[in-house]
Amino acid sequence: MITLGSQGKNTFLEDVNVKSGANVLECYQCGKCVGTCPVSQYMDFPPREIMQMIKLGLRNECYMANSHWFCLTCSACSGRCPREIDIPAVMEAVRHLAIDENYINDSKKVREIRKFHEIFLDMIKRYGRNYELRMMAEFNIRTRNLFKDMHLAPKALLKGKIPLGVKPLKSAKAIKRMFAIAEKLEKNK
Amino acid sequence: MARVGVFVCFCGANIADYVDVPQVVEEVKRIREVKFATEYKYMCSDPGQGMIRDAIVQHKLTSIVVAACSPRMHEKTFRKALSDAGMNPYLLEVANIREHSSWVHQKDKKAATSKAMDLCRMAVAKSIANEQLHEISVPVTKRALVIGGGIAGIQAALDIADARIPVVLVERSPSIGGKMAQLDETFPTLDCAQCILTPKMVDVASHPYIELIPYSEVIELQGFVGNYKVKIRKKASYVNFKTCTGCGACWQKCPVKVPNEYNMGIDKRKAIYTPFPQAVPNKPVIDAEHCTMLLKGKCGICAKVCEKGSIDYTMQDEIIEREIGAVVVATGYDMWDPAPYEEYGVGRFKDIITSLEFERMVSANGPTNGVPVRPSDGKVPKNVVFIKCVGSRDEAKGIEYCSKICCMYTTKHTILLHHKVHDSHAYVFYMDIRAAGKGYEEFVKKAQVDTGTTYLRGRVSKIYRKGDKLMVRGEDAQIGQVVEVEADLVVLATAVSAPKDNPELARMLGISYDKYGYLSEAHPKLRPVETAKAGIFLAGCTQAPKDIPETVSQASACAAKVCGLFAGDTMKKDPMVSTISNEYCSGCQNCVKVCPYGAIVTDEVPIGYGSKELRTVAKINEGVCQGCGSCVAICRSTAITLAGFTDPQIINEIVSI
Amino acid sequence: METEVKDQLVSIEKPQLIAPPNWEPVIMGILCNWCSYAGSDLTGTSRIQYPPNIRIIRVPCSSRVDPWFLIKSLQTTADGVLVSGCHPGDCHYISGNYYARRRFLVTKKLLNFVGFHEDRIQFSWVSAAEGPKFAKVVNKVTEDIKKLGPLHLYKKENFEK
Amino acid sequence: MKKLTYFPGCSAHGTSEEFDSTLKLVLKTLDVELEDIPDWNCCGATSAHVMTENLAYALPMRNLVLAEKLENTTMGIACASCYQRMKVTKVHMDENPELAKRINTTVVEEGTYQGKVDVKSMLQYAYEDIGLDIIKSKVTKPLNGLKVACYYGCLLTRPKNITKFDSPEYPVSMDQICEALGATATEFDYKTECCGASFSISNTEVVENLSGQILAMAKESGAHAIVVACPLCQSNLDMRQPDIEKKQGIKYDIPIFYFTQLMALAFGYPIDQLKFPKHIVPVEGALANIGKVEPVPEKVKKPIKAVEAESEVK
Ligand SMILES: Cc1cc2nc3c(=O)[nH]c(=O)nc-3n(C[C@H](O)[C@H](O)[C@H](O)COP(=O)(O)OP(=O)(O)OC[C@H]3O[C@@H](n4cnc5c(N)ncnc54)[C@H](O)[C@@H]3O)c2cc1C
Ligand SMILES: Cc1cc2nc3c(=O)[nH]c(=O)nc-3n(C[C@H](O)[C@H](O)[C@H](O)COP(=O)(O)OP(=O)(O)OC[C@H]3O[C@@H](n4cnc5c(N)ncnc54)[C@H](O)[C@@H]3O)c2cc1C
Ligand code: SF4
Ligand code: SF4
Ligand code: SF4
Ligand code: SF4
Ligand code: SF4
Ligand code: SF4
Ligand code: SF4
Ligand code: SF4
Repeated sequence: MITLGSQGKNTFLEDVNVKSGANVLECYQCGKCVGTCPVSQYMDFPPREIMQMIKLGLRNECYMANSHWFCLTCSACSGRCPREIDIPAVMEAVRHLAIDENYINDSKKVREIRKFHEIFLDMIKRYGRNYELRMMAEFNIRTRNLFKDMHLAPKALLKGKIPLGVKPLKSAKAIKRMFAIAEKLEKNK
Repeated sequence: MARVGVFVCFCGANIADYVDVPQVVEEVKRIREVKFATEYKYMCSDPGQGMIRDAIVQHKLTSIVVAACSPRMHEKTFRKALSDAGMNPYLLEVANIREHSSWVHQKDKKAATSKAMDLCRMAVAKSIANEQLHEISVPVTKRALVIGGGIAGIQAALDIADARIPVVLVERSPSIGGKMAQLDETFPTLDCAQCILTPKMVDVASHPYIELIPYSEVIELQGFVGNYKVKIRKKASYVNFKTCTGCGACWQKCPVKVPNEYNMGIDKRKAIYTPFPQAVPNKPVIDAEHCTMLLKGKCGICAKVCEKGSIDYTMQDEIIEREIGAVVVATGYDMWDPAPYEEYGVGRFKDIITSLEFERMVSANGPTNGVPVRPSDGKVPKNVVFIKCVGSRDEAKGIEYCSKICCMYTTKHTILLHHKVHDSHAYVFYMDIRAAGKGYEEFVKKAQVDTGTTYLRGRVSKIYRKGDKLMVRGEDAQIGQVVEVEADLVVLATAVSAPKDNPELARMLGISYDKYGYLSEAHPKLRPVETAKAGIFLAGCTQAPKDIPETVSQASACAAKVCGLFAGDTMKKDPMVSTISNEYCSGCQNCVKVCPYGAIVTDEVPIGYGSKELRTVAKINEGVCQGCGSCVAICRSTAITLAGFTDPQIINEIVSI
Repeated sequence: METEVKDQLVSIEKPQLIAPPNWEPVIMGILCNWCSYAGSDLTGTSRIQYPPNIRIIRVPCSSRVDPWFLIKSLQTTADGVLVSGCHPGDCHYISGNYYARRRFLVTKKLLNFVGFHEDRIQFSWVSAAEGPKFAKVVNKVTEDIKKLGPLHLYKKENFEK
Repeated sequence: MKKLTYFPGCSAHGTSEEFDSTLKLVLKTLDVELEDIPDWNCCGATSAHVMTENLAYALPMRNLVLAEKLENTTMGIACASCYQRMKVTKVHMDENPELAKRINTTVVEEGTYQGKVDVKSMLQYAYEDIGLDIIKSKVTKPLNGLKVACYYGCLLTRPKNITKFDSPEYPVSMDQICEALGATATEFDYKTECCGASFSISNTEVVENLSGQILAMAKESGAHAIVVACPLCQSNLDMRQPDIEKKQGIKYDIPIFYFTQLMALAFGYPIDQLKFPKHIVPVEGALANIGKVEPVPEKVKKPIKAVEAESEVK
């Protein structure tokens, strides 16, 4: 059971609205987003329910849900939302807030998704571009799933699908600096 | 010298909490002309008004200022108090210290108080220049115009005519009846629309006080309440209605087939046609856009077969003029086009139809003999999905508002489907079931139980094809699961929208319309059938979506308003109108051009006293003038005065702060 | 705080004018009865707060506004004028606001020509439903005029005993 | 000779090399010269915005700023994911100069963002800037007989207010290009359903499920092949197809072409230049339909039966 009314002002709603630029209060729970979302069946709470949870001020529950990690930012839902709510922006806002406030959903799937993105960013930071083979390898190592997709690898490599090297940027330094400034901006927000 | 009385209201705490009322009273007392000033808790209450009455007599006041709420609120109330004390009511001025001060400067009592003082000073200054004014009375033409012959127009026309007031009913299409003539059975009682409507249509045609002008449109309205002049364009029908007997020989033989609007294009009609068998008048018209005789001079069959010689290919549009005193606008509604719902495959999938198409299919006199069929293959559907709120409550793709009738007609459709196809199953995707009306919830409950319809709470997300089925996908929010229904036919409860040409009509009539195109009532709660323009009333869906019971109530209310307006031989009118002084008028006629009501005409007067030579001046018809003041500001000779808003009054306000 | 008077015309007439401390501008608001006046009422009913500098005069239609009113206001009591009427197409009197708008532009040009800053006279469209918008407009006009500084040193109190 | 600034994207030299190289063939025929953005960097793809807001803008912005140094007014992007990141950044920066200024502080050496360069996907460029008529005029080997389902995925036309191109629900630009090449585009209702996109590596279960549905619907529509304009879509539908088939127990055998491969084919380039061997699902079966004539369907569907007007007369 959830007890409402004791926590005072719904600051979570405000945080999400400010960060996303959307107004979650406009959601009238029609569910069109849920039927649209390709991954709603994998989410702990599909978009419509996330909206309601934000309205109820359930900060922890939202942060710990896997929904915002599963959101692919495909914008299918927002394209159909009758109230024109930018749902992916709301998902992103929840995700960024959760990251900022150090809430960590430690389920295997979320860990993997998060790892993937971290490694990807790391690639860019290091090479300025994505190094696909290295990334896949690192992903498998870091998620302790060494043989994932290994059956695809020989074929893909053979067909030249995945190149064996990457040409790093000339101005790799510029990219590193960019990362540093962006990270600082992130902290000063 | 003027003797002004000032009454400052506390409005309970509304003013008193944010404006120092006693200080305001002290301040106004310092004004030379103010002979009496006081404060009171509620000026609009009986004792408050009593104070005004007493002070007028006791202090021999010559004008009154009430500092209280907006004049739009209680000006009338206080004017009446002045009248009751034997004073001319137009010697009143209201200083709006609530809406314009206490409510909007709640954080700064000092500033609010000082502003209230200024507002009082301005009102006092203006009131000193006020003059005695008297209501104007104008003669009325006791004939009403009804525009639109749907159930709203029909009902209004009949009610007015029954009071023995002549009515001119103008209908755009060849027959009256409107959308109701297209319906099968109607909620919440399931009586057949035709059975209850057609007798009324016949009554209209035969009523001695109704002049029915079908296939026509109003093109111009001039004048003012009680004294309008209307121009009507009667479209050429190419059939002489006086001699035509409605035998039908012509349309049986006509070789040209055209999609039938009455049946939502599901079948065809001829180029010469009556819209439906029970049409009133039951005389055909030739559709000039499709008749090959009129287009290319080839055919002429209908003229050959008509025994009465009623066909006349040379007929022209005709302009008719009528003098009338009041107008009822009843132009109904349009169905919203669901094309923006691309995710439903609207326009690509034949087996998605609209509610009105469904209505035609299940109608006994419909194009499919009363049985719903799939447009793609003509098969009778088993699984039918009804989707509600299509275009309604959807600011992204459609319209923000709730269309009000679709919840109920969809319920009705599940019953009709069940009646016509016994082994069918209905699925309804809904967001809410809005069944607020007499007997409505009961109707919904009975339908749900009797038909076993599956209700799914959620907006449909997508429709796609699988074989010859349509897969309808949406969330059922009750169980929090995405569901797919395999449908043979999908019916969209498309939104009700305002008639496309309402804005144009509104401009022509000089009334206003809202952002959706619905015509605006004067007040949403207390004057729901009047418009802001005196003598023009609204009935039916042209004002907002509504069902038949509500439409008919509104139409009857319009009739009562018209009858009330025509109760005397003359009408009273606000005296805030303009007058022109002959001495100053140079005859430039600038004012004639700007008057939006055509109230200013030219006149000839002698150049000087006793002189025989004449010169041109402008003259205002006070019956027509609405008091906008355009002419006053444009006149370079300052010849025009607008009572209630004279230059001295306004200048006094300006300089008195 | 001392604000210098910037308007040419006035500085010619009263070259030594200096703003008093805590000076607050007076703004004359001339509003049409059907839209903007009703809109300003709605601002009140909705308790939306705005600066207290505006003094509102009600006229039937913005087309009633004589250029003379603007000139007189600036000459005698006001530091700025706001004229507000119905949106185009919504005029209660069909086309009044259209004339008003045209006349207003001419007047503004004239006043501009003789030296008044163009921000001293402003025009807006506020409908009866736009309570928040009215507050916004007043905020903006007040801010603009505050920037420009005062036109008068003292107010004429014509009607004092 | 038209000139166009080109952003190849990271996959152009890897997973989607066949897109890159056939695009170049096609543009040669169409008389368009590509100018690479010098020293471009990764746009951040689906990851940057997942983790951090500022980087998500900063990475594309560097490319936009670099692109402004070239003279062309339009930048063409092959990968749909890059395209979307770049376009989102451009639109947001243009709409919000404050934000642009803030993000610009991360792009130190390259210069100031001015918003001079328009961003288009290669599909949009082909459709809008080149046009169907010119494409048609270059066809030497029409693809008659080949039925294709055009799959746009989520990134090419969405969100509508950002891309301002075609429809987010039922786009037709690629269909029309394919028809201009002589192929038949099928009525395919899953054109813009998501394939699982960035979950390609991290969440294969989802990808297999989503891509599986797309394959099923394409088959249902009667297509011999699917045509795409995005490397992510291509690899999800192609590389994962054998796994999906195994899981569902259905043999699809639907090759996934880049629209540029089909264009090059129709423009008459020899097959060995089109990099078909890179495909996991073999293409030969589908291509064998070219030139075949469609048999007439057995039953012509009857239109709805309407009561004639005559019978209404009483
Ligand atoms: C599918 C469906 C089912 C429904 N079922 C029910 C039901 O079961 N029960 C119920 O109570 N309600 C039902 N309704 C609602 C009902 O149709 C309306 O309440 C009713 O028809 C409104 O009548 P009206 O006269 O205002 O408008 P309309 O019926 O639209 O009539 C307007 C008339 O004005 C004419 N006109 C328009 N413009 C002009 C012009 N400029 N000059 C001259 N003439 C003009 C039109 O030609 C038309 O004849 C249903 C509606 C739909 C769509
Ligand atoms: C909590 C609440 C909030 C509401 N809010 C709104 C709102 O915001 N907006 C809105 O539009 N509507 C609102 N309403 C609805 C609104 O109150 C009604 O629509 C309206 O009051 C109905 O008016 P009436 O004259 O029909 O009935 P009533 O107001 O009930 O008047 C009936 C009168 O008849 C008298 N009477 C009764 N029997 C007899 C008799 N035998 N002889 C003589 N006199 C008799 C009664 O004493 C009474 O004075 C609200 C209703 C409620 C309950
Ligand atoms: S589609 Fe929009 S309004 Fe509907 S439930 Fe989702 S977020 Fe809410
Ligand atoms: S944007 Fe996210 S929430 Fe919306 S449909 Fe796509 S995956 Fe689902
Ligand atoms: S044939 Fe002549 S009389 Fe008969 S319906 Fe036609 S026009 Fe009228
Ligand atoms: S003349 Fe026209 S209306 Fe008459 S039968 Fe021929 S086509 Fe029909
Ligand atoms: S009446 Fe019902 S179906 Fe129609 S818009 Fe309102 S809620 Fe939706
Ligand atoms: S009973 Fe009242 S609260 Fe309940 S649905 Fe009806 S109107 Fe709404
Ligand atoms: S504008 Fe003035 S002077 Fe000219 S005709 Fe009218 S009243 Fe006379
Ligand atoms: S005030 Fe003048 S312009 Fe306005 S309606 Fe009256 S006569 Fe016409």
